[in-house]
Amino acid sequence: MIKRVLVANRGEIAIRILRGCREMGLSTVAVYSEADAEAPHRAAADQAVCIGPPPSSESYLNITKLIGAAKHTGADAIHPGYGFLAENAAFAQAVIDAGLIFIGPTPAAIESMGDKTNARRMAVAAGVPVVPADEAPPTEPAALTAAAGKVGYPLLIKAAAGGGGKGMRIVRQAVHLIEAFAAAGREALSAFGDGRVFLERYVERPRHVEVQILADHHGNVVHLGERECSIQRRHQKIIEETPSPAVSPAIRRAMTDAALAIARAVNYRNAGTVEFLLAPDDSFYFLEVNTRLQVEHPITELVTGIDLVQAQLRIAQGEPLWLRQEDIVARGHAIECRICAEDPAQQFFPSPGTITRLREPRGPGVRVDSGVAEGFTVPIFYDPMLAKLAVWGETREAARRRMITALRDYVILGCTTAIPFLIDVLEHTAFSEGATQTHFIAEHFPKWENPQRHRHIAAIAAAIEAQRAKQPSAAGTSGPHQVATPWQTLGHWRVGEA
Amino acid sequence: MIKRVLVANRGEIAIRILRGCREMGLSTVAVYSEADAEAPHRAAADQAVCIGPPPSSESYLNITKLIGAAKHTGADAIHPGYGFLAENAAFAQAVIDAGLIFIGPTPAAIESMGDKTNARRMAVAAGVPVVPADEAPPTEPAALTAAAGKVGYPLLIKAAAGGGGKGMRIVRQAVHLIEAFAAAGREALSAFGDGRVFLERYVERPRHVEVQILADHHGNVVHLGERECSIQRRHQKIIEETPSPAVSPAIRRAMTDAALAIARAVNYRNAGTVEFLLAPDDSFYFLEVNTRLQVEHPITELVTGIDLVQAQLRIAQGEPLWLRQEDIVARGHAIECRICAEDPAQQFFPSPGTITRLREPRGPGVRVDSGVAEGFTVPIFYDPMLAKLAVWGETREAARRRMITALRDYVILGCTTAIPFLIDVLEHTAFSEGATQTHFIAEHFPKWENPQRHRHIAAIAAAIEAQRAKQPSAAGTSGPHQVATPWQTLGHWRVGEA
Amino acid sequence: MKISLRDQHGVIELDVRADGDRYVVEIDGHTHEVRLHGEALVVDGHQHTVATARDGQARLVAIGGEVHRFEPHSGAEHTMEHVAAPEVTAPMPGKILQVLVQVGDKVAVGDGLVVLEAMKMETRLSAEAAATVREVRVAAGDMINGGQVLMVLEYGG
Amino acid sequence: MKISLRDQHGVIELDVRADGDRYVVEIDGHTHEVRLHGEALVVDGHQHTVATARDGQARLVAIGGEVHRFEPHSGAEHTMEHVAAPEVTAPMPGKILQVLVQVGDKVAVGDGLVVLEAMKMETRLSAEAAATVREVRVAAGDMINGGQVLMVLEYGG
Repeated sequence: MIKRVLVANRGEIAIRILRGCREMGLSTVAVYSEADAEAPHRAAADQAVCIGPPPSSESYLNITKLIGAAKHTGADAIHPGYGFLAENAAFAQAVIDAGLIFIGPTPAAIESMGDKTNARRMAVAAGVPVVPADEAPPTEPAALTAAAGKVGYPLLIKAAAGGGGKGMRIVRQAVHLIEAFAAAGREALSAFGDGRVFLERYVERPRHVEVQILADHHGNVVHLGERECSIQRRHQKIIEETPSPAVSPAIRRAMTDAALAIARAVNYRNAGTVEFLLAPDDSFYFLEVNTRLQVEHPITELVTGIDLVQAQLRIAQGEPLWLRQEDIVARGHAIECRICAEDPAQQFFPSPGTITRLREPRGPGVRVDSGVAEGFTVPIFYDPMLAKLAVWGETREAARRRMITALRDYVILGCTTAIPFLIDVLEHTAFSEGATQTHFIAEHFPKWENPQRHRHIAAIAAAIEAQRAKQPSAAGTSGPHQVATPWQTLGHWRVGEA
Repeated sequence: MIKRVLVANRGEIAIRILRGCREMGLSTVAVYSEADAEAPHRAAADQAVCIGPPPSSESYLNITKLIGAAKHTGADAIHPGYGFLAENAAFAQAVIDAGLIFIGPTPAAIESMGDKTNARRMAVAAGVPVVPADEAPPTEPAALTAAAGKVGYPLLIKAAAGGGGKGMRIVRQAVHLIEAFAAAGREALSAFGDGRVFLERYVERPRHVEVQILADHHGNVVHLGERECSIQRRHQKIIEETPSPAVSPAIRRAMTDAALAIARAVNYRNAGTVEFLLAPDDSFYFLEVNTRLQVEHPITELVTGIDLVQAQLRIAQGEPLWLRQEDIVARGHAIECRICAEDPAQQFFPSPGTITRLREPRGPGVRVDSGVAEGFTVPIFYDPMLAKLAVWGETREAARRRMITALRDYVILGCTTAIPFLIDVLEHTAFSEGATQTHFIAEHFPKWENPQRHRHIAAIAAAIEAQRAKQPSAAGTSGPHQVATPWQTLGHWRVGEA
Repeated sequence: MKISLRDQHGVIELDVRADGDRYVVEIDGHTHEVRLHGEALVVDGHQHTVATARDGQARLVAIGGEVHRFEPHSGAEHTMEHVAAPEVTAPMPGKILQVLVQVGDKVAVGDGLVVLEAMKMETRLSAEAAATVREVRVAAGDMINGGQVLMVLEYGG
Repeated sequence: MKISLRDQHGVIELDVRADGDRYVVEIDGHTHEVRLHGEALVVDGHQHTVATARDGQARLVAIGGEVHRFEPHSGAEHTMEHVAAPEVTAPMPGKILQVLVQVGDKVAVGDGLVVLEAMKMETRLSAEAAATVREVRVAAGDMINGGQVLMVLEYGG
């Protein structure tokens, strides 16, 4: 039985996993880089170990330091979260070799699914359709150009070792192939320590649909339905929902059968996700298996009522699956928005900074998985995701309206985020009609500017602050209920006077 | 169709209802007394109207002011919340007479169920068991003593017009009857404007179990299962859960049938709750009908996935019930703790004050319905409830552990609350075994003192603050991530020096 | 720096020394290494999430669901054993509903003295021991503050 | 008191007068009655939940999901039409991966200038119009701050 868990991650996912452990009565160990000494995830554990300097390669990706921290604190299990070393077979093996439990699949499954070309071969063997591709394209320009021609344009260049949009490029014309290939390789090397990339035919206007699976150590595998993650920018998901508005019961049956077949083919254990492209003609193609917890796992938790982190822990300690497929029933609809330090008006450039005001939405059916706190300076070394906002509603429309209300209530000042953009996406007719596909943003928001609905009211707020800063004894909050409000936290404000 | 809703209430329930309205796209009106000008509920609406001086009788109970506020703001519907005028038939009638929609049952149903003696008669007629009682006891001492003898001791004195423990007294011996009768009458008069009380045999060691119902304007009635609310102090609920650990499928069937029979007998409309006592021998007795939304409605929402406030709004505008009984399936387990400004070490005396620090728990399955904010001074004029903490878990044990974790994370400074007491209750073997009954606190916590597990760590924290206040440039948070933490918000601290 | 804190359970003596980026704290003869990081108070490597607030001269500390209140303790004050105080004080702000005794009345332990209402709840204050009523400072209908002296008793009457 | 604020859309002139427990604010020729209550800004009876923070001399205002940034506007400054700035500045802190041009190079609109990495993302900065590269102030591998000038162009080259 697991007694003490080290979480080899940071931010919201570290906090979410640590909370799951605490609820199960387990003691907890956080790790942090020197840039994260004041990070909220560090304070969320019973113990915390510094694992090195800010760059991930010297801290969150440092296997020796992580195993050392587990040994030093007496942890008997390690949860990798997502990203960083979550899909690194060598790390999983090192954990096992150190006599600890790795909360995830076997190194063999990680390795076999982590190599995208091998994953494709296994999918084909399992009878699951895949998109045309070249799994090991030559790097010599002329040969590469020829190989790309065989796959067919438009094509996608993807990292062999990674996921999440890093090391990924779309190429629509042969003339851009060489530069894109090199850039993708560089990004892949930097993100995953493995610069290999492969080519794949690009399916036009597809939906990104994935199936969540859970498998135990005794050969039992179940699925928890699908998630649609079509709303993407920079090839990375920004809004996810479940169920998919495009998945009929027949598609769901075929897709979840395919996911289970692949899971069984690799003797999969623990939580995993099988990703598919769903084409407008309802055909679907296997993309890859993510051998870890997904960023967007909360929406599956919201509709199924199954705690995926606690399921991972129970499976990792050898417990046979307590869920039969027929026990798993999705109820209602859930949507997640990723809240990142990025500027949607500037091509989603990262926008790190110090969070000077933070007010998270709340209320029935609203869940915030946050990795930040007021006063926290978002380090520039890591992924720009600050938090995830997930909502549940009885229907897709109820969830959509709840999400809009929650986004309007969400206050983050100090870091630019996509909150106003997300509201516009959710309010777009194409979204409310369920007409989502991976080009949604490029198609409906080729250019986007910050909305100015409340500009005058905002100016009035700023002007009154200016006035109060100059004449602090003036009107406003007064009487016995005078308390610290945002209006009273301000000092000098340089203004022109009448 | 309803377009603008006035919420005739304050605190967490006003905020919760206003949020439900916003999600449905309705415009909202809050009302507030002069004591609540800075209250969070006031800021949660599109418009807000001051309805009078602090005492409820001059503000939240002032029907003329409330109707005037609705007229003035163009509201077309009024939601009464719970407490205040929620079960006042004259108010419901006044709303209707003003041409507005009352979001609740008909005045006739409120009146017929609000009179506890009449409610009992209707229950008997509907074939539902009731406890022995005298519905109209004489007030003359000798006659009262005789009437009480006929009901039998121990007995309960209860307000004819109210609920929620106000105007309620247990009398175990005839010698205490007269004083208790007078006190109950006074409290009833103050709380409900109606001093009538009645006598009822007191069932020993019962559980308090209630059934949630929803009924439309077209004769359709469904139930949403039961809630157990046995953990009480001062005869008021403090912890509620659903399902009840004592309710078997057979009891549930009989009890929900009884609740539906009563609802049909009074042509009930909108949301309501039928309360029962469940005796240790599994027999149950009708207590009363609460013709309104209950404080503890969130736990029913968590297990059924049905938003009761939004259901109330849809029913109020005439929509036929969209739920069949077989569609309503409870999943998992939910628990609610009421967080009040009260001191559990001092017989739960109210403990108003200014909230100087507030940090609410969060995470998967955690819901906080809060009526306060940091800096808010809790008025002495109203109910001491600050917030409700509700959690959902896959099992009762998962929910219990999640609740304990959430309570440990909950920080409220400035008002004493029962949080440490609630943790002790949830950790008690009798609670984890489901051995809950209305004397739980008296029996297991006849005397309770604040736990001192963390006293030394807390002292270290206070001492380091003292040291930092004296030597602000000393060790501690430093470097590029230095931010405002609680540790840095402190000024002078008078200490003895070495 | 030596610091004396007092809570309802007595006096705690601490010695706090800043040492680089950490503190060395002596309490009850034990020495602890303490660091502060964000909301974490790290004591001998174990982290505690702590929140604090002022309450007049006192400090409130929230930790793991508990709330502790410490006042600065000056050496001049001595801890006294709990004895029934002659003043009957209001436990909270509210309104006097009824005064049940008059000056000169003799009361037994548990006898009602005054009925007050706060936050819609009616509460009876009773005598902690047999006593004689010496002063009554309030009347029915009065609004009172928390801690206000309502009456003065002479115990042992 | 007259107050001039500037955001990316231009200058807003306001006149703010405190009047008892309210403010009278004139903006764009319209007069509004404004009150503050807790987190509510009440403008002509309509409530808005507003949160603010400083950002240097500027104020950030969050309202209904929007974030506005206002700087104080002194009369001396004049609003200019947007023209491509000759300085190429870093949109965020990060690291220079590649410098794609040299001093003297002529670039067309959309031509890549520099590739930088921040928060694990690779981003290419491109020329906003045809130009000549006048200065290059960074090299591959440099860590840069947000707003730092990376190179200087001369447009119309």
